[in-house]
Amino acid sequence: MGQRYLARVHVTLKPGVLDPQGEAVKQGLVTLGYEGVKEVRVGKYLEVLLEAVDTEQAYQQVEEMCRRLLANPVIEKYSYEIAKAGEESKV
Amino acid sequence: MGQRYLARVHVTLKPGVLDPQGEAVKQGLVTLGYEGVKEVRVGKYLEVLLEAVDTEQAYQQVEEMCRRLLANPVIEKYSYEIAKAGEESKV
Amino acid sequence: MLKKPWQEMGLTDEEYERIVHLLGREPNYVELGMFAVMWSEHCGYKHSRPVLKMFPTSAPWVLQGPGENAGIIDIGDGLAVAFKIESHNHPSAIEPFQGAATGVGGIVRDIFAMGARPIALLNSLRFGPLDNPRNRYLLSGVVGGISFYGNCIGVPTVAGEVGFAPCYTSNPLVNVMCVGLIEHDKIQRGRASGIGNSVMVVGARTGRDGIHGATFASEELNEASEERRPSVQVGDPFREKLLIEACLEVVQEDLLVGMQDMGAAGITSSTAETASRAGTGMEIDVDLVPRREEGMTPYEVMLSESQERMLVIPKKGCEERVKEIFDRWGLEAVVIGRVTSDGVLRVKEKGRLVAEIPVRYLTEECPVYVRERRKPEYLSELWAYPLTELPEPLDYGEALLKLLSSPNIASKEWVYRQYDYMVRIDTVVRPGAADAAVLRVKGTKKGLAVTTDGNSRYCYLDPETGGAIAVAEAARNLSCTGARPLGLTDCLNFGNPEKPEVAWQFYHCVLGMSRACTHLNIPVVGGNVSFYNETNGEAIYPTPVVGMVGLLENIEERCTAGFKQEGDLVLLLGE
Amino acid sequence: MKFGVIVFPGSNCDQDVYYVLRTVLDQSVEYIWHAETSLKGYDCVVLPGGFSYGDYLRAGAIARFAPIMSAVVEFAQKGGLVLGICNGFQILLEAGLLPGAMQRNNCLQFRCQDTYLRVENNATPFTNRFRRGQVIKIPIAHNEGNYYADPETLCRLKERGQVVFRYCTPEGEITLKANPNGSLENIAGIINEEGNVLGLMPHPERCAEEILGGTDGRELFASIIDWWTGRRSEGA
Ligand SMILES: Nc1ncnc2c1ncn2[C@@H]1O[C@H](COP(=O)(O)OP(=O)(O)O)[C@@H](O)[C@H]1O
Repeated sequence: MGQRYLARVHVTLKPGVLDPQGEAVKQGLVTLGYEGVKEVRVGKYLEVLLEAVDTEQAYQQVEEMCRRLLANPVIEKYSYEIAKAGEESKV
Repeated sequence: MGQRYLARVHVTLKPGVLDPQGEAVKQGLVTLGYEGVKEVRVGKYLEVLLEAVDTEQAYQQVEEMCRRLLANPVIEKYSYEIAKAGEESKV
Repeated sequence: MLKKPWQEMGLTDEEYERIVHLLGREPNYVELGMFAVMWSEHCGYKHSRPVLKMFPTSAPWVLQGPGENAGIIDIGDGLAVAFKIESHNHPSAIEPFQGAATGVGGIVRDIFAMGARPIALLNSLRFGPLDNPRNRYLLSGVVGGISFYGNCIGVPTVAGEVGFAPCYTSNPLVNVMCVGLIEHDKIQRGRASGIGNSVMVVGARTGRDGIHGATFASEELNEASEERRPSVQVGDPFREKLLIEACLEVVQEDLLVGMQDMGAAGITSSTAETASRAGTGMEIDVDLVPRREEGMTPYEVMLSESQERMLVIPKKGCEERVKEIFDRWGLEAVVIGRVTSDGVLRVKEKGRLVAEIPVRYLTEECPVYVRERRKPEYLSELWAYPLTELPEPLDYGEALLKLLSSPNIASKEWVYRQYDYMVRIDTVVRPGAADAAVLRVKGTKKGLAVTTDGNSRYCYLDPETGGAIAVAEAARNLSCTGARPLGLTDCLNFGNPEKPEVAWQFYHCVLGMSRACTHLNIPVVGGNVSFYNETNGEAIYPTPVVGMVGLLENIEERCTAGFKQEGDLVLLLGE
Repeated sequence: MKFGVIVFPGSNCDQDVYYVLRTVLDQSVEYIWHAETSLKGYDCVVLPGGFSYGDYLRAGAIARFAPIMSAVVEFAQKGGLVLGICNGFQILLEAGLLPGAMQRNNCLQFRCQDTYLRVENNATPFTNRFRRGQVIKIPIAHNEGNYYADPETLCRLKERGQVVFRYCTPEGEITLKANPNGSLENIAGIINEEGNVLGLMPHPERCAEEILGGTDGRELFASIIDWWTGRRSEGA
C-alpha cells in the first residue's frame, strides 16, 4: 500500500499559557552563566512515520492525529511538515 | 547589548535507545484507526530566546547549552537552528 | 440579543441593581468584575449559606470552625490538625490533568495558609462508565494530574475513593482533601489587621490565567464552555513546594499577622476576605504586582487566578525579613499595598483610582437565595418499586464474581500505585490495607486516621438517609482502624440549585448529614459546595463527599482490614 | 561519624532521611543547602529523593549544576561516601558520578510500591550488613527509574561488580514481572568503580522502622556506620 511519509510535528504551549518547565530551564541556563537568555519555552517534537496512498491523505491524517491525540487543544498548538520518507532533508 | 536571537532546539533519543513514549503514541494512533502509522519517536523541542553580541556568539552559546544542559549525551542527540529574533520563518 | 456586561460575567439583572444601589452609582468595569467573582456561588455561597447553617460546628476540641481557609481540631500535646476538602470539577472536565493538578495545589495552599505543614492528601473521584473512551481519558488524566502535583510537592496521597455512574459522563467529580499538622501557637488566620501594615503577594507572577474561573465554576457546562477554555490554568508543583517551605519558615519566625491563599478570584478575593475578617480596608496598587505577561489591565490583574501565589500581611517592620526568606527559596515577595482603617478596598493604577468598594459589599452583602424546594418526581416512582419482586440470582458464585469485577468494587490499586503514599514516612496504614489510612504523629504515640466517603446512589434514592449514611460510613471507616472520629469536612456536589428539585436534594442531604453529625458528635469544621454539575440540563446524582479525621491515642492499637491468621474467629457486628 | 543531607529546591525526602539518621540511628546529621560550596567535616553525604527543580527537562538535569555539586564531585574523588536515593541517584547520573542515564518508566506512569531487591554485591560500604544474594524489601516511588546504559558500559558494570541491587521476585529471581520500570537487566542500584558512590532508586529511609512495615532500609544505613567505625578502628 501507498507511499511512506515522515511527518515532523511540533507541539507547543499556546502563548500566555504558563510554562513552568521553560521557566526552570531558563533559570538553569542563567545560573550556568548564560545571562543573555531571555525566555525558554519547552514543547514536544514528534516524528511519525506513516504509510498513505498519497500526499493529500498523509496531510489529512496527520492533521487529524494532531487534533485528536498528539496535541491537547486546550493548552497546546501544533504545526507539522510532511515529506516522503527518505527524501526529508535531515535537520 | 547585542542582538536578539531565537534558537530552535530539537532533542531526540539516539537511534537504538528505546522510546516507550513513542511506542505508546504509536499504539494510541493505531487504536484510533491510523493503521498506516509505522513508527513514532517523541523528542523535545525548545525555543530559546537569547541576546548575543553577534551570530557567532549565539551559535557558540547554544551549542554549549545543548551539550551541558539541554540534552543528555548518554541517550540523546540534538540539533538546532538559530535566526535573528523577529526574522525567523514561522513553522 | 447581546448580553449585558454583568450578564457576561454571570450576574443577574437584580444583582446588578443591588450593586448600583449599594454603591449609589454604576460600578466601573473593574468593580463589576470584582463583584461578579465575589458574588459567584463559588466565593459567595449565595445558594447554600442558609442550608449549611444546619451543620453542627462546635465541640470542645474545635479550634477553628468554618469560615477560615481550613478548620482546625485539637489532638492534644499542643498539636492540632487542619483539614479541608475542595472540588475542582469544572476545570477537570475541560482539562483533566491540569484541572486535577491545580485542584491539589489549591487545597494544599488552604492548609499551609493556616500555618500547618501539609501531611496528607486524599481524593474522591467520580467518572462515567469506563466503556466510554472519553471517560477513560478523563480518569487517566485526573489520576495523572493528582500524581504529578501531589508527588512533586512531597505530600503523600494516602486514601480516597473512585466511583463510576453514567450521570458523571460529562461531569466528572474531582474532590481533593488535604490534612495538615500544626502547633497551637503557630496557627495563622486570614486576617488583615493592623492599620498601616503592608500587604504582600508572594510566589508566582500574575498572568492571564483563569480570568473568570470562579464564575466558570458556577455555571452549567454546555457547548459554549468549550470556548472559555483558556480559563484553565497550568500548575507548577515545583513552585508550590518552594512556597510551602518559605511560608512555613515565615510562620516559624512569627513574622505575620495574616496569610491567605489566592485561589478563585485571586487578588480580589484574598484582599477582600482578609480585610473583611479583620474589619479593615485595604489600598493596593496593581502596578506593583509582578506580572508574567505584558500589557495586563487592572481588571486582569485583579481577577487573575494564576496559581502558586499567596497574600501575606507581615507584622510592621518584618517586610525585609519576609523578603529574605522568600528570596532564599527563589521566590518573589512584593509589597502591593497596605491595610487601611476605613473598610474600603481601593485599587490604584498609575496613581489613579480604578476601583473603590467597601469591603463589606463584596463579602457580607452578597445576596442570599432561598429557592423553592420540590421533591423530584422520580422519587415516588422509585420508592414504589417492589423490591420483593426482584428475582434471586441463579448462580450466587457468578453474581459475586460479577460484583467484584465492577470498577466500583474492584481493587483501586491501579489508581493509588501512581500516588506517592509513603513520602514523609508517616503512613502506617497504607491505601488498600484498610478503608481509612493511618498516619503516625512523629514524636508522640498518636496516630491520625483519615478517610473520604460518599455514596451518591443512596443520596439519589433518598437524600436524607444517603447523607446520613455518608457520615456514618466515614465514621465507621475511622473507628475500624481504632480511631475516634473528631471532625468532618464536606464537599457537596450537586446540580443547578436554581432548580427546585436540586434545591430539595441539597437541603435533604445536608439535613441527613447534620443529623448524623449531631448524633455521633462529630463537628463540621469546613467544606465546599460545587453546584451546576450539569450538562445540557442533566444533573449528576446528589453527591455529598465526607472527609473525616480521627485520632488514635496509641497507634500501637491500630487495626487493619483483612483476616490475620487461620483459625481466627469471624464475627458479624450490627444488625 | 557525621552525615550531611543535601537540600535542593524541590527535594522532598530530605526530612525523611534526616529523621532516620538522627532519630532511628542516633547519628550526627545536618542539612546542607544547595547553594553551599563546601562539604568540610562530613563523612557521608546523602542526595535525597524528591523533585529537584521539579524534575523539569530531565530528572536531576538542573540540580547537577547547583553550587554544592562541585563540592560533591570533589568529595567523591577524595573517597568520601556519597549516597544518592531516587532523585539523588538521578542527579549523580546527570553529574557523571555514576554511568548511564534514567528514562521514564516503561509503563509511562509513576509507580509507588514495595519492591524486592537482590543484593548482588555486599562488599561495599553500603551493603556489608547484607548477604550476597539476599532478598530485601524496599519501596520505590518514581516516574523515571528506567535505567539505561550502552552495552559497553553495562558490560563493565557487571564485570566490576558495580551492579549492587536488582529488582527480583520475593524468591530472588530476576524476572520481567519483577521489574517495575523497564530498567535494563532489572538494575535498581549501582556503585562507582572506586566503590564510594552508590545510587539506588528504592527508598531505604522508608523502611527503617518496624511501624512502617520493614527494616531492611535501616540495614543499609547501618552498613555505612559499621563500615566507617570499622575503618576508623583499623586506622587507629
Ligand atoms: N482515589 C483514590 N486515591 C487514593 N486511594 C484510593 C483512591 N481510591 C481508593 N483508594 C484506596 O483504595 C482502598 C480501597 O478503596 P475502596 O475500594 O473505595 O474501599 P471502600 O469502598 O471499601 O472504602 C482504600 O484504602 C482507599 O483509600
